[in-house]
Amino acid sequence: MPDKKVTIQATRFDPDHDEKPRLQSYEIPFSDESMVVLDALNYIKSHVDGSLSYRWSCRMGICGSCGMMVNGTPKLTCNAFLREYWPRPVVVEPLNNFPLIRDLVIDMDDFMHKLKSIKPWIIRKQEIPLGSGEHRQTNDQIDEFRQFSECINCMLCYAACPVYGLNNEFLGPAATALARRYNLDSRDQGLTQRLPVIADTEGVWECSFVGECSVVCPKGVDPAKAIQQTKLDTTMRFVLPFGNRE
Amino acid sequence: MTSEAHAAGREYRWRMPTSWWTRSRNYFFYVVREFTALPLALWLLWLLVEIKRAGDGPARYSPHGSAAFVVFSVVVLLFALYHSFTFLTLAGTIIHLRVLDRPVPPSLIVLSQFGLWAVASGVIAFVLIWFGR
Amino acid sequence: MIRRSALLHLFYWFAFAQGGVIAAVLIPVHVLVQGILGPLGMVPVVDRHYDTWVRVLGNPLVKLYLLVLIALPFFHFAHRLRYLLVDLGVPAAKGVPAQAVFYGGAVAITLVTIWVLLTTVPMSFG
Amino acid sequence: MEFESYDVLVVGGGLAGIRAAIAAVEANPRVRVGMVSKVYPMRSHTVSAEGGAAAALAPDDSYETHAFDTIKGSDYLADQDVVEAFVREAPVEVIQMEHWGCPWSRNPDGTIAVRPFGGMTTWRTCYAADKTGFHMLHTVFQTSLKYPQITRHDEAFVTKLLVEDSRCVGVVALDIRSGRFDAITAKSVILATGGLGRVYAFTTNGNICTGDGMALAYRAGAALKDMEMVQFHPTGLPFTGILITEAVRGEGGYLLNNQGERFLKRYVPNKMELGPRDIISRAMVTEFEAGRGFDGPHGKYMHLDVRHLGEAVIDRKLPFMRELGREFVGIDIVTDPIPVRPVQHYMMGGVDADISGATPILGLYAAGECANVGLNGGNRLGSNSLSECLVFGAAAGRAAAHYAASARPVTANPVDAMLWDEAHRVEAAYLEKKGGDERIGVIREEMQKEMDAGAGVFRTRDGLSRLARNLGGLRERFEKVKIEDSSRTFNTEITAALELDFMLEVASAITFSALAREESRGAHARLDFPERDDKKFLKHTVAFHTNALAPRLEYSEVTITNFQPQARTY
Ligand SMILES: Cc1cc2nc3c(=O)[nH]c(=O)nc-3n(C[C@H](O)[C@H](O)[C@H](O)COP(=O)(O)OP(=O)(O)OC[C@H]3O[C@@H](n4cnc5c(N)ncnc54)[C@H](O)[C@@H]3O)c2cc1C
Ligand code: SF4
Ligand code: F3S
Ligand code: FES
Repeated sequence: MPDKKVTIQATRFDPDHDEKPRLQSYEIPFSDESMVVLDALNYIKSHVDGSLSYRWSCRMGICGSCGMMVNGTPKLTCNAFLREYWPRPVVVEPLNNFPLIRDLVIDMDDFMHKLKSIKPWIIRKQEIPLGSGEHRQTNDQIDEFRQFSECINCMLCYAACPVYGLNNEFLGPAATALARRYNLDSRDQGLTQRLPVIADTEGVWECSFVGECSVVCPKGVDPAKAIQQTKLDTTMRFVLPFGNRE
Repeated sequence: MTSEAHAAGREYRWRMPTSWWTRSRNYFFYVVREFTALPLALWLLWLLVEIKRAGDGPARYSPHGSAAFVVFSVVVLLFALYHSFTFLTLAGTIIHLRVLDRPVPPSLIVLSQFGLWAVASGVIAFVLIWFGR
Repeated sequence: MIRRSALLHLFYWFAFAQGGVIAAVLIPVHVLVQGILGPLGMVPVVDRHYDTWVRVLGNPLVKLYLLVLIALPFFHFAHRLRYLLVDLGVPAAKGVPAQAVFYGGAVAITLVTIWVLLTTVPMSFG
Repeated sequence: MEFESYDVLVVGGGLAGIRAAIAAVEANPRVRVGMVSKVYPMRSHTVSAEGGAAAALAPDDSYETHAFDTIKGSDYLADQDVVEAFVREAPVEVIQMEHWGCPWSRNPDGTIAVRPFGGMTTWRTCYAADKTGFHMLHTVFQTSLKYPQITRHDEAFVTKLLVEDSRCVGVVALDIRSGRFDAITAKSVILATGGLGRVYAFTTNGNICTGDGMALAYRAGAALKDMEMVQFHPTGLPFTGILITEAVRGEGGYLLNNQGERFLKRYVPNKMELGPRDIISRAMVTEFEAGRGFDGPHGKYMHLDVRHLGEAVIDRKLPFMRELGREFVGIDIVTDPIPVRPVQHYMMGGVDADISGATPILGLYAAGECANVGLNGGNRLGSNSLSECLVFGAAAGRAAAHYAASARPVTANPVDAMLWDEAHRVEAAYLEKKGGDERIGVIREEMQKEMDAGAGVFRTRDGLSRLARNLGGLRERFEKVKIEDSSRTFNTEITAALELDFMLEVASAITFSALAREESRGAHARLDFPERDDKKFLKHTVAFHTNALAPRLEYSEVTITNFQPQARTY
């Protein structure tokens, strides 16, 4: 198939010149079955239009920077194969629910604040000295939180969550999943420091369990599960007779 | 200059259209799931009326039975089943149980939920019919 | 420490979850038997006959059951409908007045149910 | 234009950079640390490391064997004092990572587990399933958030080091989002900008690995050491270059040629699949040339076979590999062999730095892949690099904090002028230039093809000379490059141009260093000089920037303590 073509419609927006975003069409060669949407964007940038802006780096689905809306669904573009869309045109837009900086580049500041707000580090009442070696932790104990530690901060879940779209104050899926990752870690003792953030009005209670966050998550993190479990655990602390209400 | 202090004025602010839930199947089914509350509530109100009518005396007692009511109930039943199905499935992802220090797999939890539902439904149906003879 | 306003949400959610379980487990069979099979005459049902209905309603255990069956789901419904309004673009449904209306409504229905159950058929252990 | 000032400024938000920032603060809590990174730190390429981090932790392991393996692996080009310090610190750093929350895979008794790795004589590679780099990077990044002393400048691209009287006093950075140039000054600066894989076409490295820090230091007058030592990893996926981790072989995978034969028996009979990377890569290319490779649309390849390990082992230890196979090749590694071929992977060479990361420029330090502290010599052993980032990142952080405590403050006066000059240089070269008709993408692709051809697994004088000439031609064409993007906001075409400029710089350092080393050692294999020549070349190549294409080359002694060079066979 030497002459196969694919049409890419990409969002263009330059705050210096544009009032609002528009779509621009590019027709490019679809030269290899294993081409992904990101390859198409790279082809455009290298050979057709050097001014198209977007983020990417690893091209192997792990750095989390290449998330965009592909035909309306949040995707890692390095992991979205053109063959699954061809011959229809592929519409590539910036992730929903975020302020747009330029073309396909969204503003991440909000998440960076939220990430910090849940104190994503090991909190201990008493540090053990380095000299006494590692904390013992079994593989079963790791399995408790492993799933929630796989988050690559790609923001697809935020783009999929209508609750976040309506209310940016909502702590949201990935941040809650990471909070739960630390709360479930046998080495951590910071739950009571995180509760005021995760169980706040704009915390887990905002989530109405749409569940789309978990559907789009490329790493199987299941943030919806993290949120609902947090609701249940927190509630139990208060309603069970011997719950810890701290 | 620090990422904490960027002027955000020149950004394009994304707005969620109120019709967002018509844009994807999953969103639509989510809204349907939440909406099940309304028909179920109406039907329970009817049950309350049915109870109240027991005070009407033997001569004037007339339980609901019109065709319209049956149709309404069929619709409510569909919503009720959808609610049960989604609620009991989702509960499986929430409940985080350990037995003998091993996590119980979610599929087992879901299965036991559905089992409980089946048993409860059987018992209730039996009672409703047995005492109605 | 969790803030007071957030604690309120915790209790709303707790009531929502309990009501949801009750609704999921109990309602479908009532709708099927009392709303469809009974009226169509396919099976005998307790509320189709005055005497059986009154006899059963007199039982305090039945009264308690009916209270749970009817009242608890309303806390679930109130929660869902309030959030649904928010999702469909009515942010006002978040506010304290809306909370008062929705959860207050569920409380009102609970009270009405109690009143109906206590006033219709006198308790008897027969 | 703004002017921020710190005690210590770290350039780079990868494992080495963040470790350095935390070390600086822990060494002296009053130190104010700035951290500049051209991408959000958790996007740094450390995130893609899969296999693990080496440390002599296991009860049957010893510092001596780790040191010996590393030195032998380096083909005796490592500085042995550096290696000895490294092997002692590595276990401490691994434990430190554990205390910060890294989800290391464990033994049944709850201690940190180790796995075998190429070139290591015992099991000593600590791992977090097969996403080790990902977990380590997110762990240090998230931990760094708890230090109020660290201020981040995310998505800021350093274009130049500010050097005043041969002392480094900060950097000029382009704030990518606003397009503004800022001077960020500091009493000491640590470069931790990672590798340069993108000078090659076929590489495991991400888009951001463009050798910026090496070029920055080089232009500022520091030297680049052993730049000819470029590692090729035996097992990359054809077309994408995505890495199939060495842990696949560590866990027992076989490399098979088109005869279904474990051909490594002819090259590293005692180690087989656990031989070092340089030798296995050469073995594969030799087999290809003998017609024993598979032919595919993206060139020749071999099979990496893990089918005999079984689904349970694969899912527990190599889940990410299964995911990559499924997503990027459309195979299930439980039932299909994985197609692989050698791929550029790592840069042993880098900014010439001593054991504490200090460069000859006062106040300038370097750590991680962009540095060459003398640990890796001619060939890095797999899993030594993540540990290197920790050990020497921390060392550089402490040294920089210490130096900053006594250094005199930076004065605004010359800095302002330097900032102005640099902003003008970039704007004149890219934003305001009229005319020009060369595309960045085209020049970059040609450079990458040239590098693959001329400075790949095997090298010759002819190939390298041709490469040098062609790089000269590309440099001239680069002067005529055209920028289509006139916006100030998130202009990634300017950053691409700046990166290409840096890459052309380091590519020529690689080429001329390789041309001058007329022997074969470690990853540097000359077909015209197939033997190692300890008499002439048991030395580090040290390249200094000149105004011409070719650098000025010098040689420095290799430190030898306990291990005399021997023949390197496995
Ligand atoms: C696919 C793959 C697998 C690997 N697996 C292993 C393994 O199993 N074990 C092992 O030990 N090693 C492994 N390595 C090697 C190891 O991961 C790297 O050597 C190491 O992570 C480099 O870390 P770093 O901190 O030096 O650089 P990086 O993580 O690359 O970080 C560089 C930082 O510098 C910043 N930067 C660069 N240029 C500029 C600029 N101009 N201005 C501002 N900021 C800039 C970037 O934004 C980034 O934050 C692997 C490498 C690859 C590619
Ligand atoms: S939870 Fe999943 S979708 Fe959300 S940021 Fe993390 S990896 Fe991405
Ligand atoms: S999509 Fe949103 S509403 Fe909750 S379950 Fe996920 S965060
Ligand atoms: S480019 Fe890294 S996740 Fe896609």
